[in-house]
Amino acid sequence: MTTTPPPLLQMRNVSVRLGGDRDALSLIENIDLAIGAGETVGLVGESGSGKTTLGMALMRLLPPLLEKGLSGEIIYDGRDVAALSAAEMTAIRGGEISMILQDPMASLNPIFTIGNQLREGLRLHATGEGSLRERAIAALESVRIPSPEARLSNHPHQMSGGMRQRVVGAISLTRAPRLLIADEPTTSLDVTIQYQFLELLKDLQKRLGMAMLFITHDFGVVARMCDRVAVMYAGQIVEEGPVRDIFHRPAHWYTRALLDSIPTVDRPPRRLPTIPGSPPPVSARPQGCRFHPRCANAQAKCLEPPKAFEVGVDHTTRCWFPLQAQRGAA
Amino acid sequence: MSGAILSARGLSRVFKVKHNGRQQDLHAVSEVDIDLLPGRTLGVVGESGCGKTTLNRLLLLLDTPTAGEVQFQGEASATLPPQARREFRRAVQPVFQNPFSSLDPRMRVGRIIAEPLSTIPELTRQQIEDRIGEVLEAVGLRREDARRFPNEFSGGQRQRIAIARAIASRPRVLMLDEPVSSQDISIRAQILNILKDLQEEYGLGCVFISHDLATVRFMADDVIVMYLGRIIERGSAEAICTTPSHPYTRALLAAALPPDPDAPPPDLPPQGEIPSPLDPPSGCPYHTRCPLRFDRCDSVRPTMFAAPHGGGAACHLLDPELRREH
Amino acid sequence: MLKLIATRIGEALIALLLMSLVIFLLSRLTGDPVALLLGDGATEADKAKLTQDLGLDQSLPIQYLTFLGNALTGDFGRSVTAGSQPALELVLLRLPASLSLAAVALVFTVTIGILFGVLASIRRNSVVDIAARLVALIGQSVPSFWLGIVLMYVFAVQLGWLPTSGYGQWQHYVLPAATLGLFTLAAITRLVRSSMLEAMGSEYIKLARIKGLSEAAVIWKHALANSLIPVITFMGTFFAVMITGAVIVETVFSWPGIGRLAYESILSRDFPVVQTVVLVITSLFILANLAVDLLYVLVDPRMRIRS
Amino acid sequence: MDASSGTRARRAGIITSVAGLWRSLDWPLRIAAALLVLFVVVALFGPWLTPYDPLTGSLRARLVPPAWQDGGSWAHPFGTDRLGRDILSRIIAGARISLTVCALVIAISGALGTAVGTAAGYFGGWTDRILMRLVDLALSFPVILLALLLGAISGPSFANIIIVISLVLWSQYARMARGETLKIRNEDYVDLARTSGLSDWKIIWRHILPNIAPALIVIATLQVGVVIVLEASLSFLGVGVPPPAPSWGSMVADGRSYIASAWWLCIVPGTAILLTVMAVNLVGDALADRINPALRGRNI
Amino acid sequence: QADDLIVAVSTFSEETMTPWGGSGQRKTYLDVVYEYLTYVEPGTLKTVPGLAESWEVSEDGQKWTFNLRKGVEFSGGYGEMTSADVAYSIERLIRDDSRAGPASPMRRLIASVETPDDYTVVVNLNFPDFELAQGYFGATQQLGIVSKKHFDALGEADAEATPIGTGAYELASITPGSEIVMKLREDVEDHWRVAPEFETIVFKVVPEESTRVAMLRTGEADIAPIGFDSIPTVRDAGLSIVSAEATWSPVVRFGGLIETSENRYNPDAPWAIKEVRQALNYAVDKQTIIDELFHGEGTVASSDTPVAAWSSVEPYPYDPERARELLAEAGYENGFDITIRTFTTAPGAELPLMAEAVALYWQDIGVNASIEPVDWPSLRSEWTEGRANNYVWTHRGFPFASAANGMEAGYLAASVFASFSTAELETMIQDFSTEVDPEAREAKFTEIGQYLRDEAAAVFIALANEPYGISDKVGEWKITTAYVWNFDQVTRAD
Ligand SMILES: Nc1ncnc2c1ncn2[C@@H]1O[C@H](COP(=O)(O)OP(=O)(O)OP(=O)(O)O)[C@@H](O)[C@H]1O
Ligand SMILES: Nc1ncnc2c1ncn2[C@@H]1O[C@H](COP(=O)(O)OP(=O)(O)OP(=O)(O)O)[C@@H](O)[C@H]1O
Ligand SMILES: [Mg+2]
Ligand SMILES: [Mg+2]
Repeated sequence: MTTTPPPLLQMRNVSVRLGGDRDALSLIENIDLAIGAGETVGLVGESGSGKTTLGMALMRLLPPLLEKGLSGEIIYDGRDVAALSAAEMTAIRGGEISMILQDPMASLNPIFTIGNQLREGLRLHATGEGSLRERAIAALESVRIPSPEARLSNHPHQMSGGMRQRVVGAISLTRAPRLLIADEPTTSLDVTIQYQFLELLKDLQKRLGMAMLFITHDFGVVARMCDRVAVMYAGQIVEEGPVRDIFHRPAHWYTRALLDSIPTVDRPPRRLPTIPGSPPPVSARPQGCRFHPRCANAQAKCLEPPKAFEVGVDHTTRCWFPLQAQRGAA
Repeated sequence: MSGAILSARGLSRVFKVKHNGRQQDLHAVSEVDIDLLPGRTLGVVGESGCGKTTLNRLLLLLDTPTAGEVQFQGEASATLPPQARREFRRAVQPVFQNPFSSLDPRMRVGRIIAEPLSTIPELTRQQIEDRIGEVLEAVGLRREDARRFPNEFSGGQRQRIAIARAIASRPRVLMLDEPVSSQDISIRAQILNILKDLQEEYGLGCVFISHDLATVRFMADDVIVMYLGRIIERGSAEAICTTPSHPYTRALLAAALPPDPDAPPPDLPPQGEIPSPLDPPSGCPYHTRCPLRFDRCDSVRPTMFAAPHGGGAACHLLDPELRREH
Repeated sequence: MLKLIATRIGEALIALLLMSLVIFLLSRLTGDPVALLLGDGATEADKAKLTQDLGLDQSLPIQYLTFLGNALTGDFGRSVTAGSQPALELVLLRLPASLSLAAVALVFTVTIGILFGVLASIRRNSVVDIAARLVALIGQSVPSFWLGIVLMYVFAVQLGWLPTSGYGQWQHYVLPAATLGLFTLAAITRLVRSSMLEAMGSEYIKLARIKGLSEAAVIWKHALANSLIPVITFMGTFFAVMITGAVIVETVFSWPGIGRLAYESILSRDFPVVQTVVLVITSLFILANLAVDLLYVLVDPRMRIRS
Repeated sequence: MDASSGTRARRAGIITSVAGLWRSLDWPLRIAAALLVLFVVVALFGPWLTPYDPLTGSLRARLVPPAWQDGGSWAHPFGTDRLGRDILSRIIAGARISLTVCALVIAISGALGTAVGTAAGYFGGWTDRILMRLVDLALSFPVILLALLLGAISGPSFANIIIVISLVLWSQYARMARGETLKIRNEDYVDLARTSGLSDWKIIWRHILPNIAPALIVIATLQVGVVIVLEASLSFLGVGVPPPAPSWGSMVADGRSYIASAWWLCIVPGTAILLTVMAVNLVGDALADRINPALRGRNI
Repeated sequence: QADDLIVAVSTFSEETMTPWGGSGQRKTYLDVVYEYLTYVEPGTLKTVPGLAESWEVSEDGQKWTFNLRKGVEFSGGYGEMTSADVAYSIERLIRDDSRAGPASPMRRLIASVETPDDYTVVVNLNFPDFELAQGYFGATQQLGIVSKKHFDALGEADAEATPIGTGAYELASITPGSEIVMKLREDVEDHWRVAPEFETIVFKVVPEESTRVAMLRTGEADIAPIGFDSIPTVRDAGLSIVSAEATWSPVVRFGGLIETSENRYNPDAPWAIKEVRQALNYAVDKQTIIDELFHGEGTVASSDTPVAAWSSVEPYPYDPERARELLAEAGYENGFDITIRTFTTAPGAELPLMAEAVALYWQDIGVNASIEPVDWPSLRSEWTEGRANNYVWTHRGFPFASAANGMEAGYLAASVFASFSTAELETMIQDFSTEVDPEAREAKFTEIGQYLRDEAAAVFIALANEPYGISDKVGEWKITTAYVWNFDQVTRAD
C-alpha cells in the first residue's frame, strides 16, 4: 500500500458521555472519521443523532459536563486536540479550526455592532493588510454583502436572516481556517437564500482551500456540497463513503430507507415508503445494532453490536447484513 | 364559486408595526382569492414571511382581515350567526407546524383531543371517550395514550396527537400550516402518509401550507405560490412543479436540491434577497430578483394572466398584449 | 428618543397628579395636626382658631385645589411645625443627604454586585460563588435596621474603624451605604450570576469562542454586556427599595435625609411636608425610571427600534 | 380495575414520587426541605407545642439568657425577653404569625398581580398599557410611607401589614404574569383552543393560568423572605404586627436595643428568619431550576 | 474635638430657634442661648433669681412686678437686656401665631405687660396666679428672653433663624436634621450666671436608642439619653449614668371620665365605677415594674405630677386579692375586656413595654387587656375630640409650669386635655385657685391629691427618672429636672 499523506483531521474512537463515568450514557460513541485537506465531508443524520455534539467535541466547546466525558483521539495536523489545554485550544480556534453555527439569529451578539464583532476576530489575525476597518469591509465583501461600509455600524437585529448568516460566515472565516465545521448553516434559511449561501460557501472553500465538515439533515444539501458522507444514527456513524456511493449504492438499511422516504418534486408516489417508529432518545438506545428495532431486515444477529465493514472503496457500514453485499451476492 | 366550503375574496391583512420609531404598514397578505372545494387539497408555497401563516390565520378566523372577506359555505364569515360559527369551528380544524407548542403541556392527551368536542353539547362522556380512542388509533397511536401527558411523546408522536385532535370533531377542512417542517425525515414520511390516508378516508378538504415544493407536490391537487403577500402563480400541483410559468416559481424549483449528487445545476439559479415586506418593491414584487425582468416590471404590477399550464401567473411575460406586440 | 422622553414626562405628570391626590386624602385621614400643636392648657376656642389658621376648616376639595393651585406656582405650603418654613425648602435641604447616600450605595452595589455575580458564575461552587450566595442570602433575610445596628457595633464600637453615625465626611457613608445597599447587592449578585450563566450557554458566546477570543474577552465583554440588561431593568425598582431602606437606615444612622423627614413629618402630621416629600420622591422615582429607560436604549440596541 | 385499587395505586404513586423527589435532592436541599416542613408543622401546631404561654411572663425573670449561657437554664432554652416571656414559646407562636402573614400576603398579592398581569398580557393593547402604567405607579409609590400613613390612620394592625406588604409585592407578580402570559399566548395551543370555539375566559382559565402558575409559584416561594423582612422593618417603624402577639420580625425589632446586653432577644428570632429564608430560597431555586431555569435567581 | 461637648438627643423636635417656635423639647439646645427670668436650683428645686433679680406678687395674685438684673448683655452686640426685651418676649410668646406649648393658657392669663422703666416689668393678669415666677416665667417653661433690637433690625423672618440671647453660647452652625453647633460667645468671661468649660456644644439628633448607646461607647457622644435597659450596658462599658430624677410619670389614663362633659363621659365603661379603677390600681405591682423595667430608676407614685404637697398621699399597694374583691364588689367578678392604647414618644420609649406589663398584671385579676399601639398624634386628636371614651392609654405625665397649671390642664373639664373630672373636683380646684393664703392653699392642694388618689383618677405607676449616659470627658453635670438641662454648666473631667 502506498503511503498517503495523513488526513488533516483524524478522529479515532471518539466518544462523548454525560459526565466522566465510564458507564454513563453516551451521546456519541466510537466515532472514527477522517477529513482530508480541502475535502468536504458531509455528516447527515436525524435530530438527536449527535451531529452537533461531534462538532462541538472537535472545537472543544462542549458544556462542562460533556467535556468531562470526552474520550478518544482527535488528531489535527499531528496534534491531539482532545488532549490540549484550554489556552492551547484558544490558539487553535478561529485560526486553524473554525465553525459556523446553525442559528444566525442567536450566534451574533445582539449588543455589539457587526463591525465590532468582525474586528475582534481580525485583531487576532496577524496577517492581512490595511486598517482593521478596511479588512472588515473586505470580509463583508467576501461574503457578498451589499454596501458593506454601511453594514459595519449595523446591529444584528437590523439584518435579515440570510445576511446574518453571511456575517456569521465572514466572522468564522476571518482568520482563514484550514478546517471549517458548518453545523446546519442553512437550516433556518429560505430555500432560495440557502441555495445562494451554499454556492458562496463552496466558493470560499475553494478560495481558502479549506477542509469542511458539513453537518446537515438534508440529503439534497449533502448531494450538492460533499465529497464524502457519513450517516449518523443514534450516536454512531452507521455508514460512510464517497457521496455517489452513498446515494446510489447505500449499504446500510437505514440510509436506504431514509433516501426512499424523501418526496421529490418530479416523482410523487401515491404513498411514501416509511421507517416505522422514531429515532430512540439517548436514554433508550437499543442494544446491538442501534437501528434493528426499526429495520425491515432485522435478524437475531442484529442484537450484537456490528462493527464497521468495508463494503467498497472507502465505503464502510455498521451493519451485519449490508445491502450491497446482498446485492453483490444475488 | 359554488360548492366551495371555504373561500377568500380580496383577502388582505395589513399589520401596523413600529419600525425605526415610525408607525408603518406591513402588508402581510394582499388581495388573495382562493376557493377550497370539498375533498380537494390546496397547496400554498412560498418562502418565509410571504404571508402563508397570516393567510392561514385569516382563514381560521383567528385574525380579522383589513380588507376582503372569508366565506364559509358561501356566507361571509364576519356576519356568521352564532350557530353557523359553531358549525365553522367544528368543520374547520388546523394542525400547526410546531408539535411542541401545539399541545398544552399541562393537559392529558385525552383532554387535548376532547377540546374541540367540548363545544358540541349533545355528546355524552362515553361518546367523547370513544371518539378519542378512535382518532388516536386513526393516527397510529394507542387508546391508552389518552391518559398520558404530551411530554411523554416524541415530536412525531405529538404531531400525530395534533392531527388526532384536529379530526376529532369530524371536520370537513383541515388547515395544515407546515405540519411536517419540524419533523425528522423518517417521521415526515409517516405523517404525510397519515394525512394522505385521512384525506381519502374522510373526503377531507385541506389547505396544505409548506415552503417545500416537493411535499406540496406530494400532498396537493392545486397549488398557489405566494410572494410578499400576493399569489403570483396558481395551477395544478403537477403543472407548478414541472412547468412553472413564473420566474419565482422556477427559482424555487431550482433551489429545491434533489437528493442526487449527479443532478445538473439549474439554469436559472435564484439570486438576491427577499425584500422587506415593510418596503415592498414597486411594480412586480419579484422584479428586484428576477433575471428576466424588463422595464415594465419596475413600475406596473402584473395581474394574473392565464399560464400555458392551464393555471395563472402574475408575470408580464404572460401578458397576451405584450406577446402580441412581439 | 425625544418622543419617548415626552410621553414619559406626560405619564409622569399624570402619575404625580394621582399621587398628590392619594397622598392628600391619606394624610387628611390620619387626623389633623391641631391637637398636636395645641398647648397643654388649650381649650376648644384655641382649637377652633388654630384649625382656621391652618385652613383645615375648609372642605377637602377646596383644600386640595388650593394645594394644587399653589403647588403649580411652586408653593408647596409651609411646614406646620417647623417654624412655618416653606415645605419645599425643608425637603430640598434634606435631599442632598439622601441622594448622595443613594448614589454611594448604588455605585457600591452595582460594582460589587457585578463583580460577585460574574465571579460566582464562572467559578460555580467555588469559594467566591459560595461567598456570593451567602451574601445574597444574608442580604435577603436580614432586616436592614438590624444589619445596620450590627454593622455599627462591629465596625464602630468593637473595631473602632468607622464612626457610628452622622453625616459629613466620607467615613460616614460607609456603614449606611453598606446597610442600604446589601439588599440590592444581593439581588444584583443573583441577577448577574443567573444571567451570566444563561449568557454563557448562548450561541453568541460559542461564536465568540470559535473566533478564538480569550476567555477574559468572552466573559467580560460578550457575556457581561448581555447580563447587564436585567440589571438595568432591576435598577428601575432600585429606587423604590432605596426609599424604603432610607427611612430605616437614616433613622439608625442619624442621617439627615428625606426618608427620615418623611417619617417624622407623618408622625407630626405636618401635611405640607408629607405631601411635598412624597411628590419629590415620586418625581425622583419617575426621573430614575426615565434614566433607566434611556440607559436601556443605550445598552440594548434592540430597544432603539422597538420602543 | 376496581376503584379502590385505583386509589391505592395512585397513593402508592404519590408516595413513590415523593420518595423519588426526596432521593433526587442533594443534601443542602434535603436540609432545607426538612426545615421548611418543620416550620410549617410548628406554625400549624404551635399552640400545642409551646412550653409556656407566649404572651405572659414574669417581670422577675426577664432577660434570662439561653440555657448554654451563664445564668441560663433549660427551663427557658432560648432565654426570656424583656417581659420575662419564654423566647422559645414566642418563636413557636411567631412561626404561625409570620407564616400566616406570608401566606396571606402571597395569596393576596399573587391573586391581584396575576389577575392584572394575565389580563394585560392576554388582551394586550390598551388594557395592557393602562394596567402596566398602574403597575408602574404602584412601584413608584413610596410604600413605606403608605404603611406609616395607614398606621397613623388606624394604628398598626394585622390587616394593615397585609395590605401594605401586598401593595409592595403585587406588581412583581403582575410583571411576571404578563411576561409569561405573553409567552404562553403565542403558543399554538392557545390558538388551537380558539379554533375549538373556547371563549377568552375559558382559555385563560384552562390554558394560561395553569401554565404561568409555575413561574408565579417560584416567585411566591422566593418572596417568603421578603415578606418576613418587610414585616420586621415595619415593626421597626412601629407599624408591624401589634404587640403582644409575637412575629419573628417584631421580635427582632423589639430586641434591637439589646444587641450588646441581651443578644438572644434578636439573634434567636433572627436565626429563625435566616433559616426560613435560606430554606425557602434553596427550595425556590431548586423549583425554579426544575420548572424554568431562566427564572433562577430572578427574585428581587 | 476635645473642646466639644457632644450631646446626642433623640429629637430636635421642630428644630426652630425661637422660644415661640415649637415645643419645649427644643430647650435642650435653646437653653444655652436664651435665659429665663427665674431658675430652679438643682437638688433643692427651689426657685432662684434669673434675669429677674426679684419679683413681687400683689395680694390678689393678679399683678406681678419683676425687677430685672442690670448689665446683662445680649450676644452679637445687641446691647443690654432691658424691660423692653422682656415685654417683647412675653408679647411675642403669647401672640396668636405662637406655637409654644403654654402659649394659650398664658394668653388667657396675661392681660397686659407694662415697662415702667428699663429694669422693671409689670404683668397684669386676668385671674390670680400665685406661681407665675416659678411657673410660666421660669426656666422649666419657654419664656426665653429675646432681643427686641435684634428683631427690629433684621425683621422677623431673618431674626428667627439667628437666635440671639443672653446665654453663654451662640449658634455656630446648623445641619438640618443632623446637628446644631453652639459656640461660646466671645464676651463669655463676664457672664452673670455660668462659667462654661466647653468651647462648643454639638447637639446631634440620633433617633435610634441603640445608636446613641453606641456613640457613647465610641466616644462620639458625651451625653445621651438612654433607655433603662441600656443602663447595665453603659455601665459595663465603663461609663456613668446621670439621672434626672422624677422627671416624668408613666401612668395609665382612663377614657371617658369627664363627668361634667356630655361627650367625654362614658358611664358604661367598667372603669366608670370607682372600685374598678381602684382594683386596676391594686392589681399592678408597681415596685416590680420600677425595679425590673426601670432598673430601679423611680419611685412608686400616688399621682402623675411630682409635687411636694402630695408626697404624703399613699400610693396603692400591690394587692391582687383586694383588687379581685373590689372587682367583685363592682359586679365584675368575671372581669371584663379592656383596650390599652400605647405609643412611644421620645423620651418615653418604655410606655409600650409598660403597657404590656400592666396588661399582664390585669390578666391576673381576670381583666382581659388587649394592647393597641397607636401613634401619639392619633391618640392626642382622639383625646381632644372626645373620642377617647372607651379605652385606656398609657401616658407620660409631664411637669407643668406649676402644680396648679397641671391640675387645670388635667382635671378641669374646660381643658381639652382633661382626663378625669367630677363636679366635686371642679369646685375643689376652683376653691384652691382663688385661695390667697399660702398655708390654706397648701392644705387644699394636698386634699385634691388625696381625692385624685382615692378616686383612682388614673393608674399611677411611678415617678420615674430619666437616665443619661455620660462619657468620661464629663466631670459634673447637674441636670436640674425635666426641661432644664443645664448643658452650659457641664464641667470637664480632668
Ligand atoms: N449538555 C447535554 N446534556 C445532556 N444531553 C445532551 C446535551 N447536549 C446534547 N444532548 C443530547 O445529546 C443528543 C445529541 O445531541 P446533538 O445536538 O448532538 O444532536 P444533533 O444531531 O445535532 O441534532 P439536531 O439535528 O437536532 O441538531 C440529543 O439527544 C441531545 O438531547
Ligand atoms: N402579528 C403580527 N404583527 C406584525 N407583523 C406580523 C404579524 N404576524 C406576521 N407579521 C408579518 O407578516 C409577514 C408575513 O408573516 P407570516 O407569518 O404570515 O409568513 P409565513 O409565510 O408564514 O412565514 P414562515 O415561512 O416564516 O412561517 C411577515 O413579514 C411577518 O413579519
Ligand atoms: Mg445539531
Ligand atoms: Mg408561517
